[in-house]
Amino acid sequence: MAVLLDENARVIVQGITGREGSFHTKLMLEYGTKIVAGVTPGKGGQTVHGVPVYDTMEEAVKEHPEANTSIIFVPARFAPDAVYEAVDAGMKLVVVITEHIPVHETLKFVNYAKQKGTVIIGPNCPGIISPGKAKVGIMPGATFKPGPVGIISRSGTLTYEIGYALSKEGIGQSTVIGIGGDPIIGLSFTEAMEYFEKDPETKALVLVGEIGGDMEERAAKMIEEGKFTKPVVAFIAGRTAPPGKRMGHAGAIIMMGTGTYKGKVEALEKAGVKVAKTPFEIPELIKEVI
Amino acid sequence: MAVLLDENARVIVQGITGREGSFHTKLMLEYGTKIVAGVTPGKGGQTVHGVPVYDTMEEAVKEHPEANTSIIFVPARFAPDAVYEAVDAGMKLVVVITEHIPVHETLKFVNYAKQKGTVIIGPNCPGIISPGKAKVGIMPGATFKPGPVGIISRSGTLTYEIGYALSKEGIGQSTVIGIGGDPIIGLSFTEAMEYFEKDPETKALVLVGEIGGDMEERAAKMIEEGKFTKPVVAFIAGRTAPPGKRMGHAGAIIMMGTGTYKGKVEALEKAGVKVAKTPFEIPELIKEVI
Amino acid sequence: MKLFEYEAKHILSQKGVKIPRSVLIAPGDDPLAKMEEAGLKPPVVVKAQVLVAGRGKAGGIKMAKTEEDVKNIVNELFNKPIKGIVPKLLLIEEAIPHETELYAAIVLDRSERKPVILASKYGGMDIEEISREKPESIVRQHVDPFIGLKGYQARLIGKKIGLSGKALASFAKFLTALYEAFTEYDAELAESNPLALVGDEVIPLDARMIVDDNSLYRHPEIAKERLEESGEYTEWEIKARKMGLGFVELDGEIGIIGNGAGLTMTTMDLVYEFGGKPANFLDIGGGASAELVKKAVSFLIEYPKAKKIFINIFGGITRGDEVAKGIVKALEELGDVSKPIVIRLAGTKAEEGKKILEEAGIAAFTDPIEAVKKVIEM
Amino acid sequence: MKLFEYEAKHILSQKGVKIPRSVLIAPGDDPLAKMEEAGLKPPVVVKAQVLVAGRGKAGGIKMAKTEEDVKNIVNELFNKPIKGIVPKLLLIEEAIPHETELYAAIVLDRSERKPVILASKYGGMDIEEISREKPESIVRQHVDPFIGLKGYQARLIGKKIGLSGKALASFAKFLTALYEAFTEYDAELAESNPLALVGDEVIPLDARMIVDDNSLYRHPEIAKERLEESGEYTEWEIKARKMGLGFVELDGEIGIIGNGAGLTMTTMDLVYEFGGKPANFLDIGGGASAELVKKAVSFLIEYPKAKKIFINIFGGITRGDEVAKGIVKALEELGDVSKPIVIRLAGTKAEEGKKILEEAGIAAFTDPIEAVKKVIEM
Repeated sequence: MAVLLDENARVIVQGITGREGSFHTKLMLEYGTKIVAGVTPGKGGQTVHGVPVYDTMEEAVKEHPEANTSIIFVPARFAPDAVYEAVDAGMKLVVVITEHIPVHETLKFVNYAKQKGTVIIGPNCPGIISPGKAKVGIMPGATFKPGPVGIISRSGTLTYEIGYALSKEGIGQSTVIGIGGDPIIGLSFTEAMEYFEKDPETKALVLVGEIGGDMEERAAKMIEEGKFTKPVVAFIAGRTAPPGKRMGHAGAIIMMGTGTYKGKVEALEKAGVKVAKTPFEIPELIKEVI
Repeated sequence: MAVLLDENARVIVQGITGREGSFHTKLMLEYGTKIVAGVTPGKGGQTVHGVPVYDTMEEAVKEHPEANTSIIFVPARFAPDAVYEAVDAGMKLVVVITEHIPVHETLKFVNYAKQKGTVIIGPNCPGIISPGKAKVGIMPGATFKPGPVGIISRSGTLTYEIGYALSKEGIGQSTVIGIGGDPIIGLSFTEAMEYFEKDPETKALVLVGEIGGDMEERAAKMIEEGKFTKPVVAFIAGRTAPPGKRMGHAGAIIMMGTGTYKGKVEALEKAGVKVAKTPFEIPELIKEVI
Repeated sequence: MKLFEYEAKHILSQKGVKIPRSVLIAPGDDPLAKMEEAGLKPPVVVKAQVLVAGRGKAGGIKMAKTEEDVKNIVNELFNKPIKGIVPKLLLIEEAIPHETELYAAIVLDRSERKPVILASKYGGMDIEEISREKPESIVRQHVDPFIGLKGYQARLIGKKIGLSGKALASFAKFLTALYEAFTEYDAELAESNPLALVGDEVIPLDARMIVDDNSLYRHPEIAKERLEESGEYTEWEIKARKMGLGFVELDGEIGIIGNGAGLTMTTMDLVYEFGGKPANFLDIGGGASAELVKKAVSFLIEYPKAKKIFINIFGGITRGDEVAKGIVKALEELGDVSKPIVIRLAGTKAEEGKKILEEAGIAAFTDPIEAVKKVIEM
Repeated sequence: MKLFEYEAKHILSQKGVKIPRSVLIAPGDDPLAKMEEAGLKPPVVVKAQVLVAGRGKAGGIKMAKTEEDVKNIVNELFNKPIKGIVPKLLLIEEAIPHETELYAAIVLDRSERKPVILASKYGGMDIEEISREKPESIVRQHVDPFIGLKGYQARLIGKKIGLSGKALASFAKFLTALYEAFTEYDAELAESNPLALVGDEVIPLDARMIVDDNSLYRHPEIAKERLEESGEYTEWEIKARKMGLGFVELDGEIGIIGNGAGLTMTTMDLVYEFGGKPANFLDIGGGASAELVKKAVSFLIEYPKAKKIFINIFGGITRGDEVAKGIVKALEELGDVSKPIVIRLAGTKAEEGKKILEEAGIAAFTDPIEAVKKVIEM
């Protein structure tokens, strides 16, 4: 088993004919992901790496009714529309890679998807991988190996770093989710944790947080309240970042005195979580708990 | 039993301090309706016919947590806001008496209430009465008597006329619903019929329709498909109204060739419904079926 | 309220829709000078700005190939009633050569409680004709009122009516603008028919909008009643509307007042049923004051088609006493009224009302059948 | 992007909010003449239009009681940097006597994914101070983004901060306008503090708005970067931003480039952990081209605080070969570079990248710990 994504995923790539869409379609196919269709308005009838392209999700789903997952590489101005199209076409999981989407647009489509029962990962995220089963994202597949550890991460590149460090030590992963760095995102730490809690294959969890926001504190609270019962190891990026400065597009920023490194680490440690000082300590800490 | 409204209704009157709100609060109280509170912004602390008035629904519900139903007499410009307030305060049933509400506003609050599981009756309607149990509306209570016949009506005054005719012949009513005459309304014929279908006390149903729209045709289809199984008698107003002319505010208008008297009667008769030529034939037709 | 073609087009143009180049002409204007100012040259289309249905077939739209044509047609249209209405304005538009005419509209779907887009590749005919002749060509798409028309939906509709490439993109952009106009102006209907396909671009050759009367207060820029221009109303209907009465003129001889549209229509139906013919529909609505009732009664007394008057009231929010007071006042003020009046009063405060009528020497019925028989035999 | 006070107030004024009468002064303007044109007389408040936090405490807001005062203060403010920033504009506003100062703001709640209204009866202090000193006074109300702020919610908030009657109505109207401004301008924050209560009316004495950077393309009227005026950025940060680089200046000596905010921050943390000090944060983001990498490397070579450079790349959407090409190009173009550069390359196309670097005679690490140790000991 795995969470949200396994070998039964049948994937549509929205924005498949673009540079990134096409490149990552190839990598996902090579990884073994079952991509059944692509969608780009006006490009219907083409194929990309052997995948048939349609003008609309409606047509794609009509020809490939088994499709249940989509990944979006559409530029920011058109990405919200692509999300609505995916949700309305009945996708159960939609991964939004696109960055720079206006935050009020994200606010709306995230609430819309929730009403319709679709899980959104992202936007501005690397996606999701269940090693050995399927990859719906842009992470380097070879970095991850099948195994018992779940990873939920606010940071893209750092996820690869940590997955790589674990894999090198022979510790594989059940599912790895990069939830995205924007202020408003579809799937939060705690929501993702609910899935991992129910997954018998996952024996431990790595949380990769960042300064800013209060998702790490909420995760700590969930653990403290006994709603997440598996061992957790965490890493928080931005220990040495100065307050009030925005670090990158992602919006890792400490505002109004909340979201500090110290506050997050204290909350997590109080909940019994071991917090690594560098990403490279994580394999050792994981070995201690499983 | 009865549908949507019975002796367990605990009612809040929104716009209680206005002329109509106050007048009908008195009549509803006299009928025996349990009115627990009224709401008018800025008038909190007063009482109207012994009913305590609050500034907000939140306060009213805090003091009267048993409240489950509201009736709205607020002027058209403020009525949509009152509906949201009622829905957000957890009312299960909201009766909107107000007329002249902009149709795009109604469109939104009707969809919103549906999402939240609140039943809206109206707008621009006379309300609902379960004779002998409770009245949440502006119909003359004495016109209706307890008994086995349900009434669903698009027309206010005509409902009283028909209730009166039935009562005079000794045929009482389980629940009478005036669903309102606006183009967009909360509770439709078919939705109301679902409630009556499940109500063991209701032995037969009177549908009071009008020209325009296709609600009567949809009711006929529901009956034909066996989804409503009790005997139905109908009356359709506007047999002699010329097409293309708008008859009153209510929007009884025949447009685009649909919604004609003939079309409605044919659909209903095809479904086995007896259609009365005048409202005064209804008691005889009802006697034939129960 | 119906908007004029030029108003609807102006709204669409503000939403970024390309519309035909045009100029508006009032009586007395020099059409050729105005055209020159607007950079227009024949061939042009001259269109009477009237709100009646079937304007084209009634001769309200003419092609002018020469300047001479323009002068003649302008002169003709300003002097020729279209279904009884003489236009106050003409719209002169560049003639746009095109091969394909599409249909696009947005209306409210009462059952779904959602706006619905209707589109067809067979424009030019009206939607009833399309429904009859090419029903399978009509594409329907509901819109979530909280989200609005999504881009993908607009493209999907365009695709389903056979468009592709740049024409599809242009159509989708048009629909988005039409939807914006529909919501921003609280419309019950927003329509373009025909919507011409010119090369890769759609251009609305005609545009219609009906704004919800209950929303007019939010649109002061368009909120002046254009009763006379509309062609929807007769002289007496216009007079009634200006007085705030919901009145429809009919062809019989029995003047009718009722409270509530349903009861008033039923009163008409009853009169027919027993062999009479209604002269009108007049609904005093819910909760009418004595003042309003007085106005309605006085109006019917003056209205020549009504030889007798039948007032049918079943009180709910309307109170019998108020109705009675209004009737008594009307008769008092008008003095010697020769038209027979039959009153039926039931429901809220009916007894009080009857007492008032009795005191004024007016008899009232409780049973509507008795009342209707009485008025017919009088 | 932060808006200036006068911009935020102008937006609110367009939404129907009553704002203090005011006039904007540029250097060289005659403030008294401008005031007369605007119908303003002392006492007035002169406010430096700068975007730095704590403007008031830093001396950027002065009361002028006489015309003499006005001249002196205008002269002073145009010549005195506020936290390093010299204002380019001053706002002169009528002084509004008031007793009560409220607080009202709208921000995005990340957990609820909804806008949230924050209000308190204790305005004047900033929200952190209110949270510390009067936490129970802060009223919170989430807003459904599809419905918007409902009137009843606005009234409820006003009631909870102690308002009633006309003051409550005025506050509710203000909140509605603030919410409209918040959504229409794609704001991350819209705030008024203090929001004065003057008799029965609320008047924003200050107003702040932060517009989402990703939405600026939808607001061409405000979409010019005001990097220099903002006081948020140092000289090198402004230079970097103009080049499109996500750069933050720090105080150490090791220049850092990473891909992704998380990895770049972690690279800073690692440098600290092993005894070094980062000179900056520079995130090249996801999928950087060779061209962008070249720009970033060249920038750090010029940036004087960086004595050495540490490039830490774990490729995902970023490709190692592109990164390597960018580095090689930067070094080629700049010729003789004396700063030591340490590169760590892993993930997508890392092997290809290393080959390119090797061919150009540059060594690259796979292990970040080795790499960071190396750069510190160099």
